[in-house]
Amino acid sequence: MKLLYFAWVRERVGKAEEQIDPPAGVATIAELMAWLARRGEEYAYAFENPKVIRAAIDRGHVRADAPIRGAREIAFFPPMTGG
Amino acid sequence: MKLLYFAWVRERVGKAEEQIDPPAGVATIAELMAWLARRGEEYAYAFENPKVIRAAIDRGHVRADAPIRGAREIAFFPPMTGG
Amino acid sequence: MATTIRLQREAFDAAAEAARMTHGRGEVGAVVTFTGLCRGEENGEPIVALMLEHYPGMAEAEIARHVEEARARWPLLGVTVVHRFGRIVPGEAIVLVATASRHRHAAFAAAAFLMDYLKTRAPFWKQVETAAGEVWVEAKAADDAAAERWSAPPRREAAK
Amino acid sequence: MATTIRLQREAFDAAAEAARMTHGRGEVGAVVTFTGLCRGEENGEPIVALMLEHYPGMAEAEIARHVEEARARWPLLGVTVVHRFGRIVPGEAIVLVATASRHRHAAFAAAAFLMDYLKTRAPFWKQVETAAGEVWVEAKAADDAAAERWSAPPRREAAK
Repeated sequence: MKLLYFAWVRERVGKAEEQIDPPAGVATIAELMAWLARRGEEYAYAFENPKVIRAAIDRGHVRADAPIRGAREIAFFPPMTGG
Repeated sequence: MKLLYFAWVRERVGKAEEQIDPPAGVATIAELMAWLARRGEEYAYAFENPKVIRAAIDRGHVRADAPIRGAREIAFFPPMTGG
Repeated sequence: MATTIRLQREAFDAAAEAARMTHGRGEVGAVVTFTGLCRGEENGEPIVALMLEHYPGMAEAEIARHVEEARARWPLLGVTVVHRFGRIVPGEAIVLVATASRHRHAAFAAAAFLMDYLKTRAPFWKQVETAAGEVWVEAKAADDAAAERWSAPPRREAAK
Repeated sequence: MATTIRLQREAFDAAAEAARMTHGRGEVGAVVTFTGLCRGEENGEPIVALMLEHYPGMAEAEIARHVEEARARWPLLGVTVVHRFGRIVPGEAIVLVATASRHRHAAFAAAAFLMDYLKTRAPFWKQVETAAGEVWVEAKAADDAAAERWSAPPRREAAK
């Protein structure tokens, strides 16, 4: 699946997007964040406080307990500050 | 004192303004309307339902029980429909 | 604060009025404009024109008083009110209220407040001209109710 | 209904956008515009520029969804949303929401509703550039509260 990062999540991870293939045990957004946080110090830094990070699956807002199965595109970002 | 009439009050009275000198017993806006209504059929028509007529003394909204003593300019008009 | 209040027979340019209000003012973060237009029909009846009568002198004073009240209630950086009188044809603007503030809530609230008051307290009267003749527009209870919502309980008591 | 939703890097002309929305539409009696501007300072610190990042594709979809919700809630005759991204300097507009309706309450409410949602749900992120460097703008609890007021009790329950 494709991951996208925005704003300071993007800056901390050090890239705007990437393809990943998480193991089968990673079933929800929260579990995906925990798995990502173990991939290296830049990820650990980006996801050090997962409660403040928002997520979207296939361009729709989802909560941390949302299942990621079947997702093509998952995005992580801080709370929005548009308008 | 000077009287001004607006909208359908003006149309019914048949004039936009006039100078009047009501007798001393006419002390309030309500009493002035009652006095005017006795001045002729055009006035009787204009003031036939005084409850719907609004008044201003010296360009400030007042209620029917407002005293008219000292007023230089009194206006009568229907409820406002601006904006 | 930049305040403009104008009554005029001529059409106005809402955008130019709003731009003048904020020009060179770096603190402004939010601008709300309300434009009231003459519709082409009323209750299914085509309108030829609106004729707006006003009470010169009192209209300006009433609007100025409500602009002052808006300034006292919200932290405004600019207020513009332009109200036309005379003959207005469908599609033309009748009234403009524009408000500027640092943040959006003050700008939205002040513009809505001023419109509610203009509708019910400013001495203007609309006459509709249709093919069948002229008729005065009746005041709406809904407009009175809208204006009433801005009366805080203590002020409402005092007014009674 | 005339609906325009546009995300763009370029500056826009708020007046031209509002005029396009109502052109030749005789039923429109009320037009409300909200323009959000880049202020010249934030917390007393002069701002050099704002940099707006967005999520292409999702941003358009989120805005369109909220425009549909506004149309379902109020009898609108036109909605225009233009949101910029990229670098924006003080005094420039960031966002425009314009709404048209027969009567003012629908136009005011829909514009305020759309702005509250854009602030909290549309995937845009602001970074402030000052002489000292760049810093991401933090989301405000007040904006969340403002958006929350549009959640009717049954819908709020369903979302939990």
